Amino acid sequence: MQSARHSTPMNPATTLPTILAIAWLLPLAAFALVWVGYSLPQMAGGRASYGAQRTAGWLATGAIGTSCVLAIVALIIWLTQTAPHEVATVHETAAAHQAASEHMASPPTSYSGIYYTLAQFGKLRISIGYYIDALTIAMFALVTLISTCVHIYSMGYMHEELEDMVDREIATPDGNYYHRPGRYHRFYQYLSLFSFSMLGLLLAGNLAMVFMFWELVGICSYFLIGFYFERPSASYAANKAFIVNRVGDFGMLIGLMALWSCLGTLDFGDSNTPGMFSQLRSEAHQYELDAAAMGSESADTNYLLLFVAGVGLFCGCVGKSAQFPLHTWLPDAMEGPTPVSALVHSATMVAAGVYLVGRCYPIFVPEALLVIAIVGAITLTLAATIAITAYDIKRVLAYSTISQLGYMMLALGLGGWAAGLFHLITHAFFKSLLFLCSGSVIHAVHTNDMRQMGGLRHKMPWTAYTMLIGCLAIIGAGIPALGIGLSGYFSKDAIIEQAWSFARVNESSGYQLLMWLPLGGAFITACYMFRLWFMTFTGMPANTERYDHAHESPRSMVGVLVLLAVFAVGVGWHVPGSKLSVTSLLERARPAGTLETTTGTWLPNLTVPDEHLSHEPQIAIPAGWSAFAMAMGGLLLAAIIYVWRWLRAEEIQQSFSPIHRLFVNAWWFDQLYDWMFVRPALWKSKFFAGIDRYVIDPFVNLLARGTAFLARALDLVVDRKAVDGSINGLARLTWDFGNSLHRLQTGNLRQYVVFIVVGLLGLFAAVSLCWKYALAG
Amino acid sequence: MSSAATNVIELDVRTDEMLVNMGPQHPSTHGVLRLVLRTDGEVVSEVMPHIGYLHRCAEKIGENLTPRQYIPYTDRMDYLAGMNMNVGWALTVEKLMGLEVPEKGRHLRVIISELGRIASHLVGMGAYGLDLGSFSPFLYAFREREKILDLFEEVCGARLTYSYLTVGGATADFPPGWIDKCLAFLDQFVPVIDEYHTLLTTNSIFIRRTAGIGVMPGEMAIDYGCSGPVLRGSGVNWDLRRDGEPIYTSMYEGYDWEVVCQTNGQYPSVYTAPNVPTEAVLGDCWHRFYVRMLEVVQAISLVRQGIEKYRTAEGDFGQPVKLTQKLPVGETYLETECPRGQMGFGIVSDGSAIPWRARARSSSFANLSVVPDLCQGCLIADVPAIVGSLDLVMGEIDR
Amino acid sequence: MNWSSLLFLLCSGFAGVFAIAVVLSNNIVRMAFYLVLSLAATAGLFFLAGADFVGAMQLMIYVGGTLVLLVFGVMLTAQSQFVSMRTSSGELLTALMLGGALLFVLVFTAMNVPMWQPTNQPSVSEDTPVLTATPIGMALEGYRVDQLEQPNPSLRRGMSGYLFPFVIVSVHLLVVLVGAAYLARARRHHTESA
Amino acid sequence: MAKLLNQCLDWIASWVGGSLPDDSLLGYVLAALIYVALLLGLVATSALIFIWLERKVSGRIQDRLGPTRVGGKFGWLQTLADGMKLLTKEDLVPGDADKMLFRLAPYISFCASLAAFIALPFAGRDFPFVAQHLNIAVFFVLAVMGLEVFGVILAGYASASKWSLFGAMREAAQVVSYEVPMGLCVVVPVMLAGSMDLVFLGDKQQGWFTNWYLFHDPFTFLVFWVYFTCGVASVNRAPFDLAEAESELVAGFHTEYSGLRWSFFFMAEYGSMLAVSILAAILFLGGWNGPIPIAGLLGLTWENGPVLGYLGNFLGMINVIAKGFLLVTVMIWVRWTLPRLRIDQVMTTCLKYCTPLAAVMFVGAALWHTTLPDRVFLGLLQAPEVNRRLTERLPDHSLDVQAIEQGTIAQGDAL
Amino acid sequence: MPILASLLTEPIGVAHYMVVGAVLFVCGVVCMATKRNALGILMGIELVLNGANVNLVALGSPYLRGESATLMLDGQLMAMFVIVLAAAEAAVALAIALNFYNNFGSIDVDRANQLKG
Repeated sequence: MQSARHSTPMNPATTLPTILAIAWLLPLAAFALVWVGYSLPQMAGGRASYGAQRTAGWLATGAIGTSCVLAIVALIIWLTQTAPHEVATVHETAAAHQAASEHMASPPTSYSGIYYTLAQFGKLRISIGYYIDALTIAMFALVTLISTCVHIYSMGYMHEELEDMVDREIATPDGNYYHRPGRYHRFYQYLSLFSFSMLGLLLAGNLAMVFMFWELVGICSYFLIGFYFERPSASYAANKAFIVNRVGDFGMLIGLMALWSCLGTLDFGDSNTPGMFSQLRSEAHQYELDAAAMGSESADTNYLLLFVAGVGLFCGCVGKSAQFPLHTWLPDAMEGPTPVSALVHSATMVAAGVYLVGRCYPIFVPEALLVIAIVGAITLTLAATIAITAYDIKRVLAYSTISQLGYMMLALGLGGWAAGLFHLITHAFFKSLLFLCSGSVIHAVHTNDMRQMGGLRHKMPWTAYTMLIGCLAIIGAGIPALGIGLSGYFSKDAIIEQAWSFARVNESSGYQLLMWLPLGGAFITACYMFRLWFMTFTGMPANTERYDHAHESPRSMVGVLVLLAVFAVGVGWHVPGSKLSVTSLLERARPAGTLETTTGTWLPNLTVPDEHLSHEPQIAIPAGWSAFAMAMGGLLLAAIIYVWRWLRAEEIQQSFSPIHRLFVNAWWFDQLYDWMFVRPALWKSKFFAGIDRYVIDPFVNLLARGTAFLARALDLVVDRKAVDGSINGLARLTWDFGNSLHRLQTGNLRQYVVFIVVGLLGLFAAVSLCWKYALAG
Repeated sequence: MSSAATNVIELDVRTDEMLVNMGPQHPSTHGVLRLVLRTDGEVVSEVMPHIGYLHRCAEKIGENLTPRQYIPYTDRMDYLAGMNMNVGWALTVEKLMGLEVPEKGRHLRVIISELGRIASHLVGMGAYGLDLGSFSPFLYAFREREKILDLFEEVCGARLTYSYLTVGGATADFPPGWIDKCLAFLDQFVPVIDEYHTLLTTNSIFIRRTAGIGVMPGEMAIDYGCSGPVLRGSGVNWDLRRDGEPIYTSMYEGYDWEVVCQTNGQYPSVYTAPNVPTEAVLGDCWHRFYVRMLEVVQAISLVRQGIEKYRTAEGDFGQPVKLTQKLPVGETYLETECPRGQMGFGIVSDGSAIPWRARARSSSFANLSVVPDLCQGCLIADVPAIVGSLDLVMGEIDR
Repeated sequence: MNWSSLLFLLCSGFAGVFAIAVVLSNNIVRMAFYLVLSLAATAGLFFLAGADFVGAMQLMIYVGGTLVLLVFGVMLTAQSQFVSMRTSSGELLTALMLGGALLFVLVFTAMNVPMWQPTNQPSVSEDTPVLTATPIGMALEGYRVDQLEQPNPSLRRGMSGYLFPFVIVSVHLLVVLVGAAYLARARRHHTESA
Repeated sequence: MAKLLNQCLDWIASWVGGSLPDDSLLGYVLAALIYVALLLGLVATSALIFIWLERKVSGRIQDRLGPTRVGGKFGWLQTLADGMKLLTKEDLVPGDADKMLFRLAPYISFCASLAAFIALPFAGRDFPFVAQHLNIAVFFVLAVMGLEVFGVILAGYASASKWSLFGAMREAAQVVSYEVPMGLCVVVPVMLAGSMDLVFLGDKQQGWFTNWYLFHDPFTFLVFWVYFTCGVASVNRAPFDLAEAESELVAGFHTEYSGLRWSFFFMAEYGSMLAVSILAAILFLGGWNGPIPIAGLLGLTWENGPVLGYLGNFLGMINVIAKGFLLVTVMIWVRWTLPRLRIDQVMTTCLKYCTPLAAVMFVGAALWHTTLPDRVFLGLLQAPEVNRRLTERLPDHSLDVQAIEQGTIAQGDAL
Repeated sequence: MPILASLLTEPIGVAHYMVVGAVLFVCGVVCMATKRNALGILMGIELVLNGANVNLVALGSPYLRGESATLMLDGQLMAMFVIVLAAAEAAVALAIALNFYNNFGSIDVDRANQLKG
C-alpha cells in the first residue's frame, strides 16, 4: 500500500526503494566484476596473484559494506520519516493492550511496487518488485551488517586460500596431501552472490520473486558448502543440502499454486491490483482472515486451499530452515568454511524460512499455524537433544541453530509473530558470533573435535569471552527481577511467555506440551552451550600439542567478534532515552489482524492467543522465572559435569547408553532416510541394471544347480532352521523372558527407591485424572 | 560352622585395629617413653614400648673417666633419686677396691639415701595421681619433695644432680644444724602422709582406677626380673637391703626395719597406713602404689634411726679417694636397692685408674618389660595407670 | 514482611539448603553434620508453627538422640574407604531427574490447593502463646481437653485420645530396644566338635 | 519486649511525624539483638570469671596463690590477658583435617551452650527476666544442651587425630547416656510443680528456703545430688572429663586446636557449666527466691507496684546468678580434688547407679507428693498461701479437672 | 513462583510449609536413591520422615490456618509419634547396618545383593 500521508521533500515511498535497490545490486556488481576479472581468466588457465586475490576480497567487502551503510541510511529514513505504528506504543497494562488491539484496525505502513515486469501471463504477472515495510528494513540492516562482518572476518580466516593451498583433509594416492591453487576470490564471489540473493529475497515484492531468490540462495549455499569440493564429504554435503531443499521446495510450489489459483496474484502489497494480504484480510472484514474472499465455490474448500497453501509454503520453510523432518542437511552443511556457516547456515539463509513464514503470516489459518508450532516444537527438542552429545564444535552449533529455528517456528505457530521474528534477529547476532568464535578456535587448533580442546581461554581470551557472551545470550541469561539481560533473554522470554499464554488458553494436555517442550529445551540449550564452552575453554588442555600451538586470531577477526558481541548483548535493549527498540520496530510491521485471539475452524478448541496477552504479569512473571530457572539449571548441570566434575559424562553415557546412542546418531534420521529413500532408489536402479546383465545367466545357472541346491536348502532351511529353530526359539524365548524379569530384581536398594518414586509419580498421574488440584486440573 | 571345638566370639562391631602412638610426646609417659598401642576401640590389644630416646652412652663414658669422675653421670641415670645412684656406684667401686667406709659415713649414707627414697617416691606418688587425673596431690608431693631438696642443697649445693656420696664416703659432712632441720622436716612430714592417703590411697575413685588393674603375680614379676616396689607389690618378700651382698647389707646393720611386702595377707604392722581395700588384688597397681607409700614411712623410720646412730658415731665421715686412684685388676658387680628397684653397677678393671668396662643394670628397664604383658586387653585409660604404677624413669632405662 | 516470615525464611532456607547439602555431599560425616543442621532448622520451623513441644522433642530425640546414634554408627564404620563412596553418575542423574519431577509434582500440588494457601487472618495471633504441653500430655493419657467443644459426639468419641497408640508405641519402643540390642550385641557361637 | 520496643520507637518516631506498627520487624530484631547481647555478655563474662576462679581456686587448693599480678590485685584480669594471648596465637589446622568441620566445630559447641540460655529465666513473677518465655523451657534447655556434643564429635572427627577421635567417641557415649538420668531427675521438680515452665517452677518456690524443692522431701534432696552428678558428667567436668583426659588422650577432642577456636571450646564448657548450675538453682534451689526472701522482706514485690517489683526481680536475678556461681565453684572444687574415672566406670555410674536411683527417687517423690500435697520442707510445713494460689496459674485453657473426674470428658474409649 | 514473589507481603501459610516439606522429602528420596553407604540411606529416610513431619505440624498449626479446619493437636501428636518411631527405626536400622558391616566388612549396600533373583 502506497502511503501518501507524508509529503516531505524526501518521500520514503520513492527514496527507500531506490536506496535498497542500490544496496541490493551492489553485491551483484561485485560478483560480476570478480567473475569477469578473475574466474573467466582462471577458466582459461590464468592464475590470479596474491595481491589481486586480495583486491577481490576488498572489492566484495567494499560492495557489501556500502550496502550496509545504505541499509542503515534506509533504516534511519524509515525511523524518521514514517510515523510509528500505533501498536508500537509500549504496552504496559491490559487496558492498553485492549486499546492497542482496537487501533489495529489499520495495516502497517508499507511501500510496494515494481521495478521491472518480466512477463505477464493473463492474470499472472511475474515481476521484479519490492515490498518494503519495517520488517524488510530491519532484516536488510541485519543481513548487510552480519554479511559485512563475515566478509571482514573471512579476510583473516581464508588467508590460506590466497596462495597455493594444501588441503590436509585429502590424501592423494601417493601419500601426500592434496595441492591446489587458492580460491580466495571465488569465495568472495560466492559470498557476493549470496548477499545479492539474500537481499533480493528480503526485498521481493511477490512470492514468485521470493521463490526465485529462494532458489538462488539455495544455489549459493550449494556452492559454499561445496567450497572444498575435492573433499568427498563436502561434495556429498552440498548435494544433500541441495536435494533435501528441493523436497521442501516441491511443497512450496504446491503452496504457491494453491495461492495463485485462488487469489490470482502472488504480490504481497497492492501495487496495481489488490495483493494477497489485502484480499485475504480486507478492511471490510476487520482484517480478519476471510476465506470467502478467495472466490472459490464454498468456504470450506477455500479454507482447505488456504490450509494447503500455508502448509505448502511452510514446507519450503521446513527445507530451508532445516526443520524436522528435513533438518538433516544442516549439520552436514558445516563442511563449508566457518564464515559461511556463520552467515549462510545460521544467521541469514536458514532464517529465511522463518522470515517467509513471518512475511506471509496473514495467510496462515490457525490449523496451519498449529502444524508450524508442532513442527517447531519437535525440531527444537530433537535438535537440542542431539546437540548434547555431539563433539564436533560446529555440529553442536549447527544443531543449536536448528533448535533455535524451531523456537522461532514454534513462536510463530503459537501466535507470537513478534516473538519469533525478534528471536530471529537476536539469534542472527549471537549465533553468527558463536560461529565466528568457533571458527577462531578451529583456526587456532585445527580441529573441530572438542575433546581435543580444553583450557583455551588462557590462550585466546578474546575469543573465549566473546563466545561466553554468545553462550549467555543464547541461553537467555538475564536477571528476571530487574528485567536486564542479554539479547537472548528478551527474545527467548518472549517465546516462552507466548507458549505459556498459549498453554493457558488451550487447556487440553496435548497443547500443554507445547509449553513444556520449549521450557525443557531452554534447559538443554543451556546445558549443551555451556558444555561446549567449558569443554573448549576451561579445564586442562586435552591435547597439549594442539594447545601449545593455539594462538589468538588476527585483529580483523577479533574485532568482528567484539562488534558482534556488543550486538549480542545489546540488540534486545531499548535505545537509551527512547522507546525505540527492535521489538518496537517489528511491531510497526505487524500484519493487520494478527493481533487478535483467533480460534480454529476445524479445531474449535484451538485458540491462538493475542500476542500481547503474553505480557500480562500473571503470565510473564512465572514464564520468565521458569525460563530463567531452566537456563540456570542447564548451566549448573553443565558446570557439574564439566567444571566441578561431580558427575562423569562417560558414566552417564554408559547408564543411558540407548538414549545416548539415539542422540549420537541424531535419532537415526540419516539412516532412516537412507533406508527409506536412498537405498530403495539404489536398489531400483541396480535392479533395472541387473535385469540386463543378469537375467539370462543366473537363470540358466539356477536351473543347472537347481536340484542339488534345493536338497541342501531344504535340509538347511526346513529341518535345521524351521523345525529345530522354532523349538529352540521357544525355549530361548522363555529363558529370555525369565531373565528379563529377574533383571528387575537387582537387589540394588537404590534402584528400588527409584522404582518407588516412579510408582509414586505414576500414581500421581493417575490421581491427576480425577483430582481437580492435580496436574490436569 | 566349623567343626573345631572352639568358642568363637564375634565382637559387637567389627572395628579396625588402630595403632596409636602414646609418646614420646605425651603427657603421661613421664619423659620420652614411646608406647605403640594397638587398640580395638578403647581396648588395648597390644603395647609395644620403644626406648632409646634418652640414650646418652653413659656406659661408654664410664670407660673414659675415673670412678670418681663418673659419679655425676650416675646422677643423671635415675635423676629422681640421684643420691641412691651415687651410693650404688660408690659401693661397687669400693667393693672392687676393698675399701671400707667409716662408721659415721655409713650412717650418713643411710640417711641420705633414705631421704632420696622419700623424694623419689613422692614424685612417683604425685605423678601417679596426675596419671589418674588428680592434679592436686602432685603439688602436695612436690611441696614436700622440695623440702628434701632444700636439705640436699644444703649438704652438697645441688638440687638434682648431687654427686654427693662418692667413692670412699661423701664429699663433705653434714653442715652444722642440718640434723635438726632434717628432724624437723620429718616431724612435719609424717602427718602429711595421711593427706596423701586421703586424697589417693583411700579415695574410692582412685581405688576403682587401680585396684585389680595390671595384676602381676609374684612368679611373673620374678620371671621378668622386676625389682623394688614393683616386685614387692606382687608379694615377693625381697629387698636387697636385707637380702643383698654383705657390703651393702652391712650398711643397714643395726637398723630396725621390715621389708614392706604383703606376707600372709598382711603388710608389716609397724608402718601405719590405711587398710587394704577389698577390691585390691595382690600385684595390682594399687598394691604397687601402696608399697611405695609404706616405704616412705619405712624410710622416715630409717632416717630417724640413722640420725640417732650418726650422732653417736665416732670418727670421720669418710673422705673421698683420690680422683686418679688406680683400680686393682679385676671385675666386680654390685646391686643396691634403689627406690625403683635393684640398680646394679659393674666394673671391669685392667689396673689403670679408668675402668676398662663400666656397666649399669637398670631396674626400670626390667620393670618396663612387663608393660606389654600387663597391658594386654586393658583399656586405654589403664595404660597410664599401669605404666604410672611401675614408676619408670627413662634416664635410667636409656642411660 | 514480619518477624515470623523472616524467621520462617531463615529456618526453611537452612533446612532446605542443608538437606540439599546432605544429598550432594559425598563424605558421610559431613552428611551427618548437614543432616543435623537441617533437622535443627526443621525444629525451628516447628517452634514457628506453634508446636513447641514437638520442636523441643525433635531437638531432643531426633537431633540429640537419633543423630548422635547415627554419628556414632558413622564413626564406627567410617573407615577411609567408606567415608566417601561414589555412585555412578548415571544413577545420580536418574535420581536427580526423578527427584526433580517429584519435587515439581509436590510443589505444584502444595501451591494449587486453595485450602492451603495463606490467609490474611491467621486464626491465632502469633504473639499469643499456644500452650501445648498439657493438652498433649492429656491427649496421650486419653483426655482431649482441646476437643471439649467438638459438637459431633461420634467424632469426639473417635478423636478422644491417644492412650492406645501411646501404649502401643511404648511397647514397641521396648521391643525395639531389646531387638536392637540383640542385633548389635556380641554373639557367641558355641560349637561343639562333631 | 519487642512490642514494648516498638511502642518506644513509635513514640520516638512520632516526634518526627512517623509511626511504627506494634508488630514491626524492627522491634523484634532489636529485641533479639538486645537479648543476644545480654546473654552473650553474661556467658562471656562468667566464662572470664570462671576461668579466673578456676585458677584461683585450684591455686588455693594446691597451696599456691594462683594469678596475682595482672590487673593489680588477685590477678583478676588474668583471663583477659590469656584471652589476648589466645587471640594472637596462630590458628593451626592439621593438614589431614576436614577443614570445614574443623573450623566450624567450636562454634557449634558454643552456640549450643549459649542457646540454652534463651529459655533460662533469671527472675519471675509478673515480668520474668527471660529471653524467650517457653512453657516447655525445661525440655528445651535439656534438648539444646544435648546438642553441644555435636561440636565435640565433629571436632574429634575433623581433627584427623586418633586421640581426638577417642575423645569424641567417649564424649558421645557419655553425654547421650547421662541425658537419661538427668532427664529423670529434672522430671521430679517438674512433676511437683506440674509444669515445665521454668518461670512458673521458680515462682512456685517463693518465700523462705523451706519452700525450695531441695527440701521438699527426702527424695528431692537426693535427686538434687544425682542431678548435680549427672550435670557434671554432661558438661564433661572432672571426674567425668573423659573426653579431654590429658593423661590418656593428650587433650582429647581439642588436641589439635589452638588459639581462638580452642578458647571457644572453653567458653562452651563454662557456658554449659553455668547453664546446668542455673537450671539446678531454679529447679531445686528456689531460683530467684533466696534462702531469706530479702526482696519480700524489703517490700520489693509486685504487689507494691511495678517499680518495686522490678527492683525485686533484680535482686532475684542476682540471687540466681549467685547460686549458679556457687554450684560452678563446687564443680571447680570437685575437679581439683578427685581423680578421673575410667570410661567404663563412667558408664557404670550412669547406668547402674544414677539411672535407677533417679527412677526410684522419681517414684518416691510422686508418692510423697500424693500423700502429702501442699506440704513443704520434708512435709513439716504447710505450703504458703502464695504457692498454693499459684496452682491456679496452670496452663489450663479449658482443662477442667472436675469435668474429667465426673466423666463428662470421654476418656480414650477408642480403647 | 507467585508464592515466592508474594512471600514478602503475604503471611506464611500451610503451602509454604508444604514446599519446605516437599524439599526435605525429595532430598531424602534422592539421598536414598543415590547413596551407597547404608548410613547415608538411613539419613535419607530421616529426611523423608522429617518432610512428612513438617506437613503434619503445619496442618496442625493454629498460626497458619483457620481453626475450624485444622488438624490442631492431632497433627502435633502424629508428628510426635513419627519422631518416636523414627528413633526406634533408626535404632533398628543402625543395628542392622552394624550387623551388615560385621558380616561383609563393608557398609556399601551394593554388596547386599546376595538375595537377588
